[in-house]
Amino acid sequence: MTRGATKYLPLLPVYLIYLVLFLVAEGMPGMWQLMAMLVFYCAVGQAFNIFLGMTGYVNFGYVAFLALGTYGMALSIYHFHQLPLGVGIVLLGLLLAVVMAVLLALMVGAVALRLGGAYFAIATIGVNEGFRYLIEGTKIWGGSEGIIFSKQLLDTFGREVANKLSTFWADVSVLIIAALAALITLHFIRGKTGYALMALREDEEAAKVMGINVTKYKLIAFVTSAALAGLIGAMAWGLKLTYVFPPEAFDISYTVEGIIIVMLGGAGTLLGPVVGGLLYGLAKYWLTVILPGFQLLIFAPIIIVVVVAFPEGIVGMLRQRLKGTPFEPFVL
Amino acid sequence: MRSKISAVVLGLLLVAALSWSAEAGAPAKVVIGHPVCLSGKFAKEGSQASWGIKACIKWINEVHGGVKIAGKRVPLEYKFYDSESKKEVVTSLIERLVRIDKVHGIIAPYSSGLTITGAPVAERYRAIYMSHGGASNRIFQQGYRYAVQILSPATLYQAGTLDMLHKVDPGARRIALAFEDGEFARMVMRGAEEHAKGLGYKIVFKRTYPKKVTDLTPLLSDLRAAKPDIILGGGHFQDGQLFARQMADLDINVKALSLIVAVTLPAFYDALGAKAEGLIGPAQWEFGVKYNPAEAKKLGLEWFGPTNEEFVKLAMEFSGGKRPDYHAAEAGAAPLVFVKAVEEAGSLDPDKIREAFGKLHLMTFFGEFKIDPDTGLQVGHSMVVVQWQGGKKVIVWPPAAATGKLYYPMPTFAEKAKGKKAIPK
Amino acid sequence: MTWEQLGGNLIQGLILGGVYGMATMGLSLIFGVLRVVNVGHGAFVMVGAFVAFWLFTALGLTPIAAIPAALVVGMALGFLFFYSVMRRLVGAPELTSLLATFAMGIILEEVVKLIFGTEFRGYNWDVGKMDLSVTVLPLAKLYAFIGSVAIAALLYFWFNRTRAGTAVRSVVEDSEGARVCGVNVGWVYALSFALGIGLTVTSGVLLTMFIPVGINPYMGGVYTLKAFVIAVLGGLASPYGAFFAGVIFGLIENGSYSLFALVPGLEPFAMTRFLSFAILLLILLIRPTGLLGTK
Amino acid sequence: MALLKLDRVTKRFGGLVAVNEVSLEIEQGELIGIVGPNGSGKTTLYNLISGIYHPDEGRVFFEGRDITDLPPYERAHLGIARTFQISRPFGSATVRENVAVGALFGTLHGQIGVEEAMEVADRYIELVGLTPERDKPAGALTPVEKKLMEIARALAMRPKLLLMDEAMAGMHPKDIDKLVAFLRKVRDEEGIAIVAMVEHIMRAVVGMAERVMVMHQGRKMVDAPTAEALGDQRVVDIYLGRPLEEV
Repeated sequence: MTRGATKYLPLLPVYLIYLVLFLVAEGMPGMWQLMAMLVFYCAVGQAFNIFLGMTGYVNFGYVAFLALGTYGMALSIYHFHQLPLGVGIVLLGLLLAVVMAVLLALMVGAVALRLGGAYFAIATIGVNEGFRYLIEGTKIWGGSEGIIFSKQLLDTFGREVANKLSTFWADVSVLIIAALAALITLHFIRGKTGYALMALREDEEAAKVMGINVTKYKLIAFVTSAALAGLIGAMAWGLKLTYVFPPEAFDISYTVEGIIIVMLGGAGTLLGPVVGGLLYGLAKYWLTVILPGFQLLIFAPIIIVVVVAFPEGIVGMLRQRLKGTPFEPFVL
Repeated sequence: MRSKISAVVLGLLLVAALSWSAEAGAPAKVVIGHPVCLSGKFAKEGSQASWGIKACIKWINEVHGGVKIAGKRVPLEYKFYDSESKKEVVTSLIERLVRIDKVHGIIAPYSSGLTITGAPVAERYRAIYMSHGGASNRIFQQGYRYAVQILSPATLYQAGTLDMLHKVDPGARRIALAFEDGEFARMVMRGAEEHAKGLGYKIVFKRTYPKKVTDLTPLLSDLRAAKPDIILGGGHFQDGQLFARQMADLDINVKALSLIVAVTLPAFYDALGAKAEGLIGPAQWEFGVKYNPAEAKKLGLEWFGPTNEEFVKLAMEFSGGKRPDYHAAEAGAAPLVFVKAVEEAGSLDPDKIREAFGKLHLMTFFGEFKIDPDTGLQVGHSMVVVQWQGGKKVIVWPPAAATGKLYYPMPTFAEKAKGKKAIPK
Repeated sequence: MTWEQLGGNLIQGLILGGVYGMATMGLSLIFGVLRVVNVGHGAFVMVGAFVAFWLFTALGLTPIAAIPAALVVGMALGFLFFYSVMRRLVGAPELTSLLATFAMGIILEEVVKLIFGTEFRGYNWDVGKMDLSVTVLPLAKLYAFIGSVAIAALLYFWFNRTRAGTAVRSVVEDSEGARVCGVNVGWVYALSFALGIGLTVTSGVLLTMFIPVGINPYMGGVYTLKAFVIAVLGGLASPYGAFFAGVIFGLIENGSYSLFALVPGLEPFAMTRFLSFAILLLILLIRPTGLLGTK
Repeated sequence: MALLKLDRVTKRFGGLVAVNEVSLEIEQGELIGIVGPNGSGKTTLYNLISGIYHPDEGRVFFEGRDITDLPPYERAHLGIARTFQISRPFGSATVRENVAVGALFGTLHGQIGVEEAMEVADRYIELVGLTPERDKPAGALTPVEKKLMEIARALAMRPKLLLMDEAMAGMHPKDIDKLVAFLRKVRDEEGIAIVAMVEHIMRAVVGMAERVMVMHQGRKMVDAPTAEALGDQRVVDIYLGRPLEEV
């Protein structure tokens, strides 16, 4: 096998998981939405991992990027549905989602990425909350009432297609975004960016004197992560749910879920967020059925145990175990 | 040998006969699915809803004798999962209910947001989708074909209050609106503003406050300066409690104070005590409301379902003795009207059921039911207005449902602190 | 807007700000000593609110009696969490400590939910009112303010006049230096964490004296966010900075309401929230260690 | 033209002057020792050269170019590398990855890819004798191995100037001799100027440095060929009157 091909081996288990999820969802009646939920968590974990996992910085306002993506899709369909764009309106929504997420990331990055860890975490919470209150206070984008665009979607595409877009293509798109995120993650880890991010995560000052433009690489990771989040928001929250309300879109608990997924699976690894997303989503789904109301009480101590005893996460531990075995090249 | 063959033939015939009857005849049962919020932020409303639904399903099966379809009576079943009040979970559960459990109709989860969340999935699988806690009018402006609203839409929340106050004291003209900044309360405020203007009221103050607010002092100071006669406001429970409490702290006195949601809950009086005396609030339903078969007859409407007393008794069998509130009632009405629509349609085909829904006009313990045939928006049901009088909630409007008279104007907070009760003479 | 309204709002803001400031001192103390941001801060405020609520409704004790009780409960919780979890996380990356403190908050919320349920509760401690002509001030609010100032003053005394306080101060300034000078840094960590939590729980009592309704297991989130803004305003690592920043924050929150109300088309209340986060970002942009920070 | 030139640089912290009007010139390929007690301003001086601090007064030149306002990473690209007093490996990464970071982002940055960087890394790992430890996480190395790894990492940057901060502290004298010989060899082969900063270990200074600068209370006190500098009475006085060799 050539060196080039070996490089892509770690993608195999990730894509295998996604393929199995897709096949189960397609083949078993009633499983589609559950799979969509799992893929959503995997995708969020992957997007988040690119910044949080690889740099070690905690972006507590991460959900703001998902929210902006949702608004991108909502604004596109709500305002431009009369343009003769056809499916192009969805593409326009995606474009808007990415552009808005990236712009916010650049603005926040310019201010906040110069700050140390704790200050950065607080600043990003501030961005998330501040943005939400800006929307509500100035009444832009529907203010606190948000945007509902089911009607515009129905008017543009007709009932059949609109339903298919919301309940099938939106989920498939999240799957594709997740696959894309995996590819980008691999490219980062194996490339120069990955070395820079590893160095700055371990010791930022040492990284600087080693010639690494830490601000640049942090910004690369931050913007990439934000753009992916924007795409996920546009599809998983926008096109799928066909509405956006600010308090839900900026709900900080999704940020925390993202952090938990990354930590559980293994920060900075390729496979980690996928495994973390799967486990978290499944646990949540089954606890909902078995012990409704006790999910959080069960999750919280698990979080503490994971961060205290297994900070490298499941995949991190797995990598140690598999060292020297034939499986090693597949797990990253 | 021959007996064997005949046995096989007989068996085949039997199978064919059974499968034929299953396809063309009545189904073995009718199932309603519900992604109910048993935990998370709507746990309280969701539990109430499940009690109300279970109570009415029991009534259907035991008193009504099941669902009458294709000349037979088949039992009605309730299939539910906890949606945790989370949007991700709602979509997967609705799909599961339709595809795996093969339910014939779905009751939406509580709240406008979650109701909209599930709507596209219900639409995709052509499932009747009954909103018992999604008051927002906007849900029914989206063109959903299978969505049906059971409760009064948000824009009508304060209509009854305004009609009542207009009748009692036409001289009080200055109205202040102070609502929570959110999709539901804003919709209520919009409806109230329009209705008030129609009655000739003067809006002297109109502001909102954010969700989860902890101190309303600055807003209330400005409100006091606007010198209103009547205040309409609120959003949910926590802010309503804060609203009334800080009105008392700042000693702001008006002739009438109506807060949506909060006032109707027993915990409101528990937390505020005498400060709650004389406050009014709109409710979708209230324990003791006078809707009954006689009232229906007077209006020329068909009565269907248990009476109020029967409903409360049944619901308390499932609630472990807790009193059902209006969340239980509005949800309980859903299976009743669903069964009625199925029986009228004589079929479980969703399009036929939906058509029958459009023609339905009847009264249940929850009040009138009539939807706009095109959008599914509720147009028949009206809200009741309640007032705290001597620690008891009394229904004061509309006259058809009222159990007592309005105390007006509301005593001042200073009077209440000295023990004055808002009991009409 | 009239000057009376603005004046009334500012008086209310000053009083509230004092309580806010006291409610942030614990957060700043913990950050100053352990360099850990307590993301579960609000949950501890909530515990204090329930202490006040329970003592009042079940035992008929006034909230003033709940203050020492809350301090004891808080310090006990602080030691418990320190020796079970936080001890292992001193000096760990932010990610770990943020997640751990967040999880601690969830545990508290869920346990309180099991005991008290999710209903919003309130109590009625009516001790009269003062009419200041521009506004009306219930005496309970005034007592809450006086209590906050008194606790802040006691803390100042403890820091500057006692051995233990001096040790804590030396660790805030330079933990390595303190270690060299013979300070038992491990004990200082434990004590500061417990004291920080104790102060936070106590502030929950004072907050319910100010606003005696809306007591619920999930009420703390709002206070966590406010405390972050106030703490950064005050320099994050300085408890007194936090106290004065709280007062300033209260004045800004209430004062700016009257000003935003003058602008048509804006929702003044949401804008006051926006303003507080905008201030947070601005301070971080120009002076990351806070306006009142000494370091 | 001097490789590095400090022109009366000053750095203050609050009221304290950590580095006070220090001027210094270093030529290409020089071996210099900087000596001074704890707190004499040596580390601050390094931070000023590598760009972690910006001087309050004075300018820094590298190959004739004013680099005072350049951030650390750009100085690294020009050819300034350093090690730290307390080793700062990227602990979770392997030795090989650590050293590869140096190759990727040093003077070769933008010219080589990850695979070439690995080859460069292997070469320097072998030079410092860490090949058996190559795939171990750097955090798991012994203190001495960490120092060697840091030197390899710095050399992999292919610098023109290498600043070593207490690189030989805690080493066995035999190892110090080996390291000194190694550094001399590197200097001869690659023409790097090496500055070694030490507090106590005079053996290294005497063995390696051709020139010694002595710092005291933030000022440059002596700057002379090694033997002459170490014999200077003022230098002897700083060290409480003891002959420097014994300290």
